[in-house]
Amino acid sequence: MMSHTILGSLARRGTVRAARAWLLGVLGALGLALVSGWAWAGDKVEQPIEFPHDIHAGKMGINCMYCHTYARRSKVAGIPPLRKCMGCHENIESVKDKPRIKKLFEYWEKKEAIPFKKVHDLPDFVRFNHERHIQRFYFQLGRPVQEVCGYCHGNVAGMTVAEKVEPLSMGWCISCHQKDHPDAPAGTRVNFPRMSLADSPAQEPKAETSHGPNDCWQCHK
Amino acid sequence: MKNLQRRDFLRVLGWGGASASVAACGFTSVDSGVETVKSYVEPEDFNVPGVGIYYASTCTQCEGLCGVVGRVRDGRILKLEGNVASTINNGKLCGLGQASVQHHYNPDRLRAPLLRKDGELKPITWAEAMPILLDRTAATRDGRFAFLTGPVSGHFKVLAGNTTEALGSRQHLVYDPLSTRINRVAAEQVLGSGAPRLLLEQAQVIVSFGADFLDTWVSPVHFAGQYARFRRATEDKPRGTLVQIEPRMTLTGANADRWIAIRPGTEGVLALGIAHALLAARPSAAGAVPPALVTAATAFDRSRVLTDTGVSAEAFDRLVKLLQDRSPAVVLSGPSAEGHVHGYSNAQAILALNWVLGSVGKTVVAPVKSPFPQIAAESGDTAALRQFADGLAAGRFDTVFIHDVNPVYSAPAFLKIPELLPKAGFKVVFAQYRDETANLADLVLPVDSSLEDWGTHVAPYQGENLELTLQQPLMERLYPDGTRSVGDVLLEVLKRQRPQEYKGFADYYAYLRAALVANRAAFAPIDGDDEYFWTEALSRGVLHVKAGAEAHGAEHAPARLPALELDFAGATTPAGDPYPFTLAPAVRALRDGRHANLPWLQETPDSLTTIVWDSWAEVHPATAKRLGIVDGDILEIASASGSLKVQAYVFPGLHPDVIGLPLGQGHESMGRYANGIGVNPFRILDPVFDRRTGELAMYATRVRVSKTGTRTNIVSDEGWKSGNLKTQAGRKLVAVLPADKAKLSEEV
Amino acid sequence: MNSVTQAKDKDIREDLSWSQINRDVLASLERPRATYWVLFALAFAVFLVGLGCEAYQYDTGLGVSGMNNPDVWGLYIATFIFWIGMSHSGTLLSAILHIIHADWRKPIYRFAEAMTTFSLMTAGLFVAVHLGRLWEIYYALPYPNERWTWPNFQSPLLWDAMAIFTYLSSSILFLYVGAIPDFAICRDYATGWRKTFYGKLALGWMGTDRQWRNFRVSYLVIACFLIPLAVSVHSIVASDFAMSQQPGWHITSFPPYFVAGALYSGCAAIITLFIILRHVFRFEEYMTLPILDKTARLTFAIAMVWTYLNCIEYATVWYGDSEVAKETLMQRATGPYSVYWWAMNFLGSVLPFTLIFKKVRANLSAMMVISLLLNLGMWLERWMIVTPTFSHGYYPWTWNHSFFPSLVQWGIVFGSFGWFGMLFMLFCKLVPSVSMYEVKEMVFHRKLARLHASQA
Amino acid sequence: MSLDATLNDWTKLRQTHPLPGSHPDLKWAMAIDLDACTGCNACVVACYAENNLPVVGKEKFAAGQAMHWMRIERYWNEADENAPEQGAQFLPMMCQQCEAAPCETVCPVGATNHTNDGLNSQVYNRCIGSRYCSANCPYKVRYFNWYNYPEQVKAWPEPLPMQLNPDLTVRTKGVMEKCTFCVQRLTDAKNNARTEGRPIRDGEVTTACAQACPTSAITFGNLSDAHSQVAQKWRLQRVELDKDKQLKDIDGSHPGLRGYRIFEDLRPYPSVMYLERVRDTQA
Repeated sequence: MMSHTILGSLARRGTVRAARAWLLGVLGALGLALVSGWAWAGDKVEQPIEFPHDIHAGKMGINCMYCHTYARRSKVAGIPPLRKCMGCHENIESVKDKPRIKKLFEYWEKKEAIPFKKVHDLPDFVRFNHERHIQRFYFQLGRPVQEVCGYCHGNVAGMTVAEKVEPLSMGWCISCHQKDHPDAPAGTRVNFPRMSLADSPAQEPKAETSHGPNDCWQCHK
Repeated sequence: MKNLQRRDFLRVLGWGGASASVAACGFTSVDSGVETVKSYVEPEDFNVPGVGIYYASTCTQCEGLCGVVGRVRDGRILKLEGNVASTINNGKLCGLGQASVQHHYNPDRLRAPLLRKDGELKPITWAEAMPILLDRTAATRDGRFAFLTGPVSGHFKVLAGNTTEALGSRQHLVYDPLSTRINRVAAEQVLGSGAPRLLLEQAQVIVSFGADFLDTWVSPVHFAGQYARFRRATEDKPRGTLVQIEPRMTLTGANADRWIAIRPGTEGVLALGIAHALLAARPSAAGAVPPALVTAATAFDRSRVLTDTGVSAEAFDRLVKLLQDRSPAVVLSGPSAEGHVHGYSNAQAILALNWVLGSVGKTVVAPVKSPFPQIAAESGDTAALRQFADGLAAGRFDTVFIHDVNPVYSAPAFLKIPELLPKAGFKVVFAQYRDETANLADLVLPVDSSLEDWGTHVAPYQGENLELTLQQPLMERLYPDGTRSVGDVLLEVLKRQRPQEYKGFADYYAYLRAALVANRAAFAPIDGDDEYFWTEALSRGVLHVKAGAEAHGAEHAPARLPALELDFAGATTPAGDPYPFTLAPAVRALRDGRHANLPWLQETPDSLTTIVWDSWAEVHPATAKRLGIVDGDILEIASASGSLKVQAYVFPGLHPDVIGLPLGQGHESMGRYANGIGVNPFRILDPVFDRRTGELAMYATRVRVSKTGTRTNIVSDEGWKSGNLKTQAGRKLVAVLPADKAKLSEEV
Repeated sequence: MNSVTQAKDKDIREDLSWSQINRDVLASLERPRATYWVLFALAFAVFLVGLGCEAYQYDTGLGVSGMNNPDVWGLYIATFIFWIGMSHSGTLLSAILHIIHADWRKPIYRFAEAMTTFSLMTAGLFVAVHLGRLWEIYYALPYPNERWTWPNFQSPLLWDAMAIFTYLSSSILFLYVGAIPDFAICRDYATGWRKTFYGKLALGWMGTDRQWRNFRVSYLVIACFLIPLAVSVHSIVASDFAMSQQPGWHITSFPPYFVAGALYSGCAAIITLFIILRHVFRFEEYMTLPILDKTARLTFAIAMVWTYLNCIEYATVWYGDSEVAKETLMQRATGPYSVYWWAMNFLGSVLPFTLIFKKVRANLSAMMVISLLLNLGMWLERWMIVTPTFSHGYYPWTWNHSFFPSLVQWGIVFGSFGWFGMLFMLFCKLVPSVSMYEVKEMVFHRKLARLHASQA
Repeated sequence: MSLDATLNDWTKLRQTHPLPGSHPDLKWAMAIDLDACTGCNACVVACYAENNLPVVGKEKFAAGQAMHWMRIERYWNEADENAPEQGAQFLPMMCQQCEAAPCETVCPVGATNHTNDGLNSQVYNRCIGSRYCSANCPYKVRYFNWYNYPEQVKAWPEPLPMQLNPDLTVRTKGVMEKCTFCVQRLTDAKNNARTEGRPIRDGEVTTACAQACPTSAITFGNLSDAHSQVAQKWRLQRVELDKDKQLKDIDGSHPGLRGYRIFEDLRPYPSVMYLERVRDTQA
């Protein structure tokens, strides 16, 4: 009642409009902060050899892990060794005269690795483990490999050189890990901030205690 | 060839990983296309990016020669761990060993050979350097050559020896500033072996006269492991008790149940006193002891010993009682007992106690004899340096090679090495850094770090079985055109001198491989062809040498104690000495100064004083009180041969007549981490030598102490800047339990 | 003659005409004494020094402040508490005294409130300055972000931030609302850009009785809201320490102790500024000696309360069961910092007794010195809470009895005084530092009171 | 989002002691035998090598800005301070990974938290450097990056950076750091165990200090695994994680017990048990 009259008196001077503008401004800023995580814009990267994923993964339907052989064995996916490429292309006469293959052979003659540019880069304080994810989704849950890799890398089968299509921001990671999809083990759900003390088993199922990004150190180093 | 692939694996990847991680955790770019990722062209399938693989090698930081495994990731050696296959260190590794990666990655390493042109050392390429080296050595007139190295073993020893021979000289001089030769000779004489095996873990009592076996003596990591078992109690064996007797507390002394400060040089007297007391109480023991010793001992009755040694009656009686009650025991003789004009007598008297206590054959047994004397370890001595100096003085050398030692730094001033060295015609120094000696060379050849080089080693002190440890590159050369393996260079020299014998070997690696494969029968069997044998040997890092049947067991110890030559003249110092204190040089992780440029070691607080990045003079509280010295006072420590200025640290672990001074600091040219830090006690050592062996008596230098009036803040970790806190201030941080209360045998 | 004696013992002359009040006060916005510019320049220079030091520290890292492992907070947090403390007096004078109808506050509450606001701003600076990664400070804000994280709501530091921001915003509001009628006066007298400037600020104040009614009520509401807030703020600051493990910190009586200390230093500061303003703006008619006298008495009272709570703190430690806390206390009294500690006790508890002499209270220069000394004492108190505890905590190995802040740290601390002074001076030049309409009320009421008295 | 979680669990947030059985699967812990520890500093150097610790140099060391996560403390007996006949006493001190860690509750941004396997995590990239944790740590084992060691101080002149361990970051200016029980090793071990679908084996992974220690004075392992060496040691010494008074202190009936935790009366419930140094009084 009281405050109402005050507003009333001020209203004559149109201050309410100002106040409203203020409010909108603040909300807008918050909204921006919220969304900024999704401003990824993975621009196309110039590579020494424009590797056609669309042909290999798309047309040929080669299993991603045939070339990216390290992904299931190491936290680092790495780049396929040159020998891998040669293994096939030495015997594929049909394309030997293609410029990209020529380049490939040049590198091979020089016994020199191809300096590919990193497309999906994470900050150095982040510890992302390819092996973990592939082991779970591909080997344990038997999902199609392109879908599994696609969770983070998008539909590579549709690109020539890989492009970054997901934000790979912390919130984006959590957006999966927090989801309650049926096959997510309890432990891979995230709560922030973490409690100062370990949770009692009553509150969190046993599965949770030994693993899962429930502790910051799982992803931060 | 396998080897090449290995080296391919050891090639450094475009190491985005670490270079990025340097900038990490602030803002880091996550934009696409900034960093590059590479992979090997033809990797082994065990070679997975982001996964560390362990390769076995040998730690050459000290004479312990522990086996190590290095963690290699993306072609970079990251860290060293102990090699569990080695019975010397059983998978453990000391701080010094850990730090050897910093020798490898050291920013001050030489990256090109240096040649002296018109008085200046100028960088040249190896292509230029090698011909010069070969021609000059070839030009050496017969026999006018000397090769000064540090302690050597394995096939490098052979190569070095052959090189010297090939130049018609016998002067392969093995120099060790911290030599334990007196001990070896005495042990040879008294116990029948220069390096007897010490079964510390089986002993109930260890009495150590200044042998710092936990930190710096002979094979520290090995003994530390034994010490742990010695301290543990089992049903049949109680917890062992350690008594340390020395003028200045070593780390071992700091861990003793009883630490006894003794007047320097009188250790032998105390030993005989103990022998006397024991024999008096148990004449039966005299059976094993020659009448010579018995009679010698009789002269040293309790009262005389107490007055001579300054040991309290209570301490003496406790010790005697302890030795009577508990058995078996081990008695060790260390540098502080041996570094005197009568050091040899001291060592003999001390080691002889093992006979009186009946330890010989129980806790002191003969080592496994090596079937290959030619590759057996050759521990150096200081006599070698004197020989070298004499040779220089007499102008007897056209050419000298110096490798793995830094005499210009570590030689006592009175030897005048810096002045004499120029007398040699052509001075070649193999060095990793441009150190004091390299500065005086005509040709400086930068050598590989121990993590880049090949090699074989046989440790002077062996565990339960005789081991030959292999050293292999854990990483490609940091400076492929900059450094080379000494082995390769010597091989070149030999090829020039004796083409016939050596033309077969492409390089040092090929030489080693051939040598081992040829002798594979001598090692514990590995089936498979030579290729397999070699790879297997490399992956293990350790080869067990089959000992000849004749070589085993205790029967090699002499049946009874041979006669001793005891001569304690000069054991006690004359009154009214202008130099009232005895200087006790303290050996630390920096050893003879060769490790002074390792930042980790400089930054690691000294175990006892917790001082970092500096030298200091330890002064006993009573002495300090008398002279009005407080922490941080700059003192002048003067001996007859020189003086130096250093900060004082009031330290209780001393005999009041002793001034402690750590070795290893005071470099003028050893790189950014060592230069201008602290002082170099080697400089002020007196020309005192052991009567029998002619070794430099390290602990016989007499000094006088005076305040310069200036003062500095001691930089230490110890309750830093809190009025120099020395105790726990009533908190329960380290609790101590009397041994009789503890139930160690019930623990796991 | 008669009128002079009258002026001497009265808070304010009752024959002041409205127009004269306006003239005198508005004059402060136009042509202050030269001292004003001297002081302003001085403050600005000091501020620049602080700014330089901060820039250096920001670039090089906090190491340059000379802080180290045991002593991780140094002067920054101490000075932070000090400034928070300063802020309390404004609320005391304007809000509390307003509610208890002590009208002598009227001539001096405006600048006291300004002091509140600006010392809060200064305190806020220290929160930022002492951070290792100032550029990440927004991590501490609870806002929805792409990391999907929240700050840690358990941390007293977070409560701190919230309390301070609330306090700051509401005291700004209080200050502003209270000044609206005066802005209107300024607007009416001013010309040129000032007219538009004050016009905007005055929010079209016409002085209609409806406006007055709303104004009074809202002013009262904010005042009532502000008082508990002020108390809570410093209690929360106290909990930064009281809730920690450090010996000599986790003491139950810390919150009231801190509040008392705050009011104490606040009052002392008011006396200082009182004297300065009285001089530079020729406010002899408004900031009269009797008012100073009252302020001084108030200060003395609070000093006694503080002394009492101070003794309580020592007692709780002394009779408490924590040996280490006791040790720390003894360390303060006898250790390397004993000089400062005794100085703090003397300045805080003994010096105030000079205020019981009327002569002293009436002597401007004496009061100036005393008030400054009292504040020095209060600052030392904060430092004695932070540094000796760090230097002699639970863990003996890390004791550091010789910690002394580096010049950079001192530079920033002094800079903060410059920053405060600068803002304050600026404020007094732009906003009437004496509330005209309330002085008029005061004069009016006094007159009225006397009339009644004479009629009776 | 989890503000509600926070509010729901407010009581839990204010919890001041660990709940029994809070780590059914994994609880990393240590036992350090002070009778075996010789103070040789091997662990300290190993820690530098493993954890990318900067060498700060004499001047900064003197200023008390050393960065050694692990330090060996040397104490003399009050009794024989001038004639240390009992030798010295050594204490390896590193982060005690407290169960009710005083540092955790006070961090304004929640950069230090308790992990489910009982570690006291420090998230460098989240830390804003308020240093409140260090202020509140009774052991003073948290080390602050007072300078930009990698770039400005140049603590790693080329080629030293090649030695840096890529499994963890090099901390930058203004963040707090501390012993992590070599979490990068633990994470790898957990990863391998999960891939092979088995629990972590005792001795499968250990910290750099424990691995180096020449006398094996440091035992590291999983306290929740009853058969692990560390668990056995704790059990034998009758030391329990969630107690603030151990049998040893309660009654004198067990004089032989050596196990104790430092500052237990402050109730941080450390994860490091020390075993008392033993001295032969007859010697």
